[in-house]
Amino acid sequence: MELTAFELLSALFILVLAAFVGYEVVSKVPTMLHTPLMSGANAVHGVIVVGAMLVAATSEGPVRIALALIGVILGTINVVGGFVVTDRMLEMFKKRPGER
Amino acid sequence: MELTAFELLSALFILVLAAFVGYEVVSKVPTMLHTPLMSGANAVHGVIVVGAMLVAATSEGPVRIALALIGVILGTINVVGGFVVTDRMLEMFKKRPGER
Amino acid sequence: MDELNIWQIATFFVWLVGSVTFILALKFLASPKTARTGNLLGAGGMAVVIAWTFLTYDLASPESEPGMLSNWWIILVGGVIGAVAGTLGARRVPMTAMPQMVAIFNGAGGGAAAVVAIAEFLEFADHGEGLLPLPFVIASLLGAVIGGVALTGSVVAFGKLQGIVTARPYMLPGQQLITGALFLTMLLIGVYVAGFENSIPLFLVFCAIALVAGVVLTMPIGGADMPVVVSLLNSYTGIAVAASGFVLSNYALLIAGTLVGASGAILTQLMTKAMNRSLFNVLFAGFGTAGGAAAAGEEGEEQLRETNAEDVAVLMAYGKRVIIVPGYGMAVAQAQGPVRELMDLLVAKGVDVQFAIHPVAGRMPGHMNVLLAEANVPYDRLKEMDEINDDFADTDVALVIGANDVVNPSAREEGSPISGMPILNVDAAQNIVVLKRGRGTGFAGIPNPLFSNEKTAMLFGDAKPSIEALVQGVKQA
Amino acid sequence: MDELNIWQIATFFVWLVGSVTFILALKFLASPKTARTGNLLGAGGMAVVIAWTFLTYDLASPESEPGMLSNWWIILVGGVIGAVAGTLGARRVPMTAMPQMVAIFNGAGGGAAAVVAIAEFLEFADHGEGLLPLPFVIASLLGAVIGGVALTGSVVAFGKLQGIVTARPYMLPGQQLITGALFLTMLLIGVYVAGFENSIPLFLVFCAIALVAGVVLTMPIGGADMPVVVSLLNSYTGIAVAASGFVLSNYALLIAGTLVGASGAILTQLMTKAMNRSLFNVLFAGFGTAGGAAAAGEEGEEQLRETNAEDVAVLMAYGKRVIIVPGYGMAVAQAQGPVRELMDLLVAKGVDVQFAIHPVAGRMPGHMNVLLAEANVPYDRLKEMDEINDDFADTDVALVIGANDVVNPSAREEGSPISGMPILNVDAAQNIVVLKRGRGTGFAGIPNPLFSNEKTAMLFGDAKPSIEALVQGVKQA
Ligand SMILES: NC(=O)c1ccc[n+]([C@@H]2O[C@H](COP(=O)([O-])OP(=O)(O)OC[C@H]3O[C@@H](n4cnc5c(N)ncnc54)[C@H](OP(=O)(O)O)[C@@H]3O)[C@@H](O)[C@H]2O)c1
Ligand SMILES: NC(=O)c1ccc[n+]([C@@H]2O[C@H](COP(=O)([O-])OP(=O)(O)OC[C@H]3O[C@@H](n4cnc5c(N)ncnc54)[C@H](OP(=O)(O)O)[C@@H]3O)[C@@H](O)[C@H]2O)c1
Repeated sequence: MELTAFELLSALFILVLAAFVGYEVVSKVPTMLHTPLMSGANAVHGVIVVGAMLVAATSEGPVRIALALIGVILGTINVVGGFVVTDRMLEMFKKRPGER
Repeated sequence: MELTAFELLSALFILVLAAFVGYEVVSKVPTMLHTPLMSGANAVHGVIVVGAMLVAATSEGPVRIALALIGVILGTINVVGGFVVTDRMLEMFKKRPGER
Repeated sequence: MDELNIWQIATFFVWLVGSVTFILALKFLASPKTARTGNLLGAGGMAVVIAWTFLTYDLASPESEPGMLSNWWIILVGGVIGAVAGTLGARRVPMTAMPQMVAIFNGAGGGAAAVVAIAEFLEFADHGEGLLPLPFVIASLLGAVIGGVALTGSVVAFGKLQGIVTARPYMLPGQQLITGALFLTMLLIGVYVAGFENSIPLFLVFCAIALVAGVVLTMPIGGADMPVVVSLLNSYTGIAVAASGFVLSNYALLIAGTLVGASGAILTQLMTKAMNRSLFNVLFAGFGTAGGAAAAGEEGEEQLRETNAEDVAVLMAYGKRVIIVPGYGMAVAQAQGPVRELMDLLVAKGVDVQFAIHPVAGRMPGHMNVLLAEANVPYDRLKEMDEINDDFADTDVALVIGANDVVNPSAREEGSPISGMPILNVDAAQNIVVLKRGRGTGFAGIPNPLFSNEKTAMLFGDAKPSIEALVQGVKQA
Repeated sequence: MDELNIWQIATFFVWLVGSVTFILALKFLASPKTARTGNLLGAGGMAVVIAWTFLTYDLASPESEPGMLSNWWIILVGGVIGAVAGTLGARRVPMTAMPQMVAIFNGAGGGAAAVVAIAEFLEFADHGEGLLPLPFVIASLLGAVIGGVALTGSVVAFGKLQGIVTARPYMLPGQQLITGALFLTMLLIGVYVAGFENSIPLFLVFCAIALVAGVVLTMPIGGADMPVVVSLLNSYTGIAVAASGFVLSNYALLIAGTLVGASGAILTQLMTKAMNRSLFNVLFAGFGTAGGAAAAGEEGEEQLRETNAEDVAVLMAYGKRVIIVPGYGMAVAQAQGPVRELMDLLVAKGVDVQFAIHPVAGRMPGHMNVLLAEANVPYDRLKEMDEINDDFADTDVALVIGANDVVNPSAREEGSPISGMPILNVDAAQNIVVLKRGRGTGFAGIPNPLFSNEKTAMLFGDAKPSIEALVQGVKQA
């Protein structure tokens, strides 16, 4: 538990800049692709599984182990399911007049 | 002169994100406004005057004082001139059919 | 923070690579050409971040402890279960059920974020001498509440979309009072936990309330508004993940979470804008009764002109230009395959066939594009509203397949719930044929004067058999 | 880094505010409606950051030393001198000289960045026991070289644009060899200074070479390509400022510098793309002989049809639609005022007058827009190329005022230096009138078949008196 002021402030800068990037990038996506976008973004936040892994790594009591296991399962579902389902959607967009 | 690895790495993240923001933001600007954009961006990097001020603050020998003075003068020219000239250009764009 | 060792420094670079791939993944989604590559890139970056964490945390984690290696099994077991469940779900789900699948995955992410927040809080509140640092507690509380709301909210959204939970807006008696009380309680507990005592039981009560709040907030929203809600909850999960990134000082989580938080927010905004409504209206107005036969009756009085498949087939086969307007009904009937066939036949006969895609046709953005792409309709035949609206005037037949609100001319007048929503100018066509099952209204639950237009003929019945009959008819014409 | 005191924490927030205003400033420049507000916002943010630094560095600077307060005078004196010089320059410069003014301001910024890098290096190399940390030295070297190149490069660009230095591409004998040798030397010195000995004299030699390199790189580029070069040097200064941000651990510098570095790079790209050339071509091809009478002759043989102001005035006054195509010549002649007058008169007579603005007309992007806006031409009359290109066909008179390359039909054929550049379809108009002084070519230095088109009539002479004659003519018509 060592969060220095400098760490927090750096994180704040990163947060603000990342928010700008997210806003700018997404506002260029056409309506047609909004559903895959939603689903792709959904997959990206599956990175929380890394957080669950870090919890697992330091777990000792049964409560924490149970929590870690649930976290890892849920996180993995999010990340794997998210990317696979997005890919399925996008696969359809790739077909071109000539290719079918 | 204390640059810890963490400081450098945080700065690297900020740099990468800021580069994305710059890229995304500017690619939306229409040709018509490219010259004011160039000039506005030019004014923004005038923030280097802050760096020159920090140099001035810790200057002792005549060499460093001379450098600091030059830095502050050049930086201020950049920042003041940059914003004023951009404003002059943009002033013209603001006029509307009805307003003249 | 002490000096970092070489593994920790390498970890930062892995995070950076991951973050950049996530940004590029979203960026590449701006064009159908690059979208798939982008998604694979994001998945690749994610795999690298996960693998690196798995392989190096005994070397790199600032919190590494001796006992840790014994816990690999948690990650392996959990990972395998999660991966199998995720893949099966994602592979099996039919295209029409995409929104609920996304809702479930989002709920899983929200749940994981809440669990991480809880586990971290328990860990440090346990050891605690004195109060934990304020930023840490605030981030933990935020992660828990937002993740919790995202979890149960997504489950309710899934239920509504899947038809398990009632799709109609369900208000508790005293809804606003209850919502207010829940949030006030959470606020008070939060302030106490953060500022006065890092109490574990109170923190758990706080989490439980968050779970309840997710349900209470989502139930009053109509089933058909769920895609907007899913997008909003997606944004919430992103914020919860960013909060975990703060707690764990993990920049990959921080950036990915913030990206999704911001992009989900703007996406939600874009979606409500395309429906010409405000987010407030979606969340609190109890609009969106999921349409359907239930709301019928009102226009039952009017005399509608009925037609049959043969006549329509002839009309189209000998026309010069046909515009097909698909809507939610096509999705429900799963009629996209036969529609493709119909198009092919007409094109073979020299008819110019186009599809007019309204931005909010169906129940999720791009719904029609996805379905028609699934059926191999070449996407240069799909025209967006602005592109095609002027072409209706010299069109022989406008074939409306299970669309209703998006072609409702009352949107052009004042005083209708959909007033101001841009619509497809179907009524400019020479002939209008509408395929629907009966007199059911659309999602907005209002009558549609288009159906009683003198140029309009109705072809009643489920869209799939109707289209199949048209296919036969065109073949014989 | 030790724990931060309250002033230092506040400083981070001030930087954050500054950074956000800089981002918004660039963002708001995307629309003429918000652009000015954006610029003022950026200036406001800058003022806050500067004022805060000035007022608190004795409290907040991690490098604060007792003797510091005595140095306030440096900042005050330097600030006043700089502010007066900057304001005078910015206020006095005529609109046509904008590119060189921007070049000068950019050079000042680059110089400041180089000076900061040098001062920091001197400071720490002085105290040094052992080698300085590698990232610090690398950032200092980068700041010095990029800042130095930006400084002298900008000065040369200014000279060329202002006509002090020859505008034509000036190649040294053995240009490539010299450039290569300069950069190789810098690389070697850099490696030695960073990896073996933090030698101050060698660092200074390094800086001196950077200054020379800026000149050597810019001289071979034609005067008319200078706007692209200024944009590129602008990007360089941004990078140099970002390097200083690294050295000083100052996030405001880091973000502002990176923003400008990235946006300058993409802007340069956009500019070269609009000219249908590559950046490489601009920098190394010795193209861009600044046009003008010098390159004439080639088309001198052809017979051009001359006309006079009275005839043209009548043609326009009794036409239904006139499209005015302004180019670099209008800027040179400062004819925008009379052009406005001409427009007003024609509009009063019921003629539909539009301006066709090619994206690279003139010598800087938006050049024509700025000039015409200065003359109060309402900007709904200014049409971009794509918008107006189809309208030439039913236009009575296309009035080409000092434009050449942007209306040159040889761009549509293979094998011309401007092949592939999109052009204005002036040759589709019923009548074409071209105002220029003589038989000079445009910037690309190639003949223009439009002038010998049978529909074309030439009105020779400086654009300003020519337009004034047209104004008189229309008044009498
Ligand atoms: N796209 C989005 O992102 C999104 C998200 C949320 C909400 N919405 C809203 O959803 C609506 C979409 O408009 P829309 O025109 O596509 O659909 P709609 O207005 O909901 O109308 C669908 C029509 O299809 C008919 N239908 C249902 N099942 C059918 C079947 N099996 N065969 C044939 N017809 C069938 C229904 O009439 P019968 O019952 O008589 O057959 C109904 O009138 C808009 O109001 C929009 O605001 C869109
Ligand atoms: N806009 C940008 O960002 C930018 C930047 C760099 C380069 N460029 C290049 O610049 C060119 C711009 O094309 P353009 O058509 O605007 O100009 P141009 O091709 O340079 O032609 C200008 C014409 O104006 C005439 N002229 C000069 N002074 C005049 C005066 N006082 N009165 C009347 N006529 C005068 C010249 O002919 P006479 O000598 O016979 O009078 C010349 O033919 C393009 O090739 C573009 O690629 C543009």
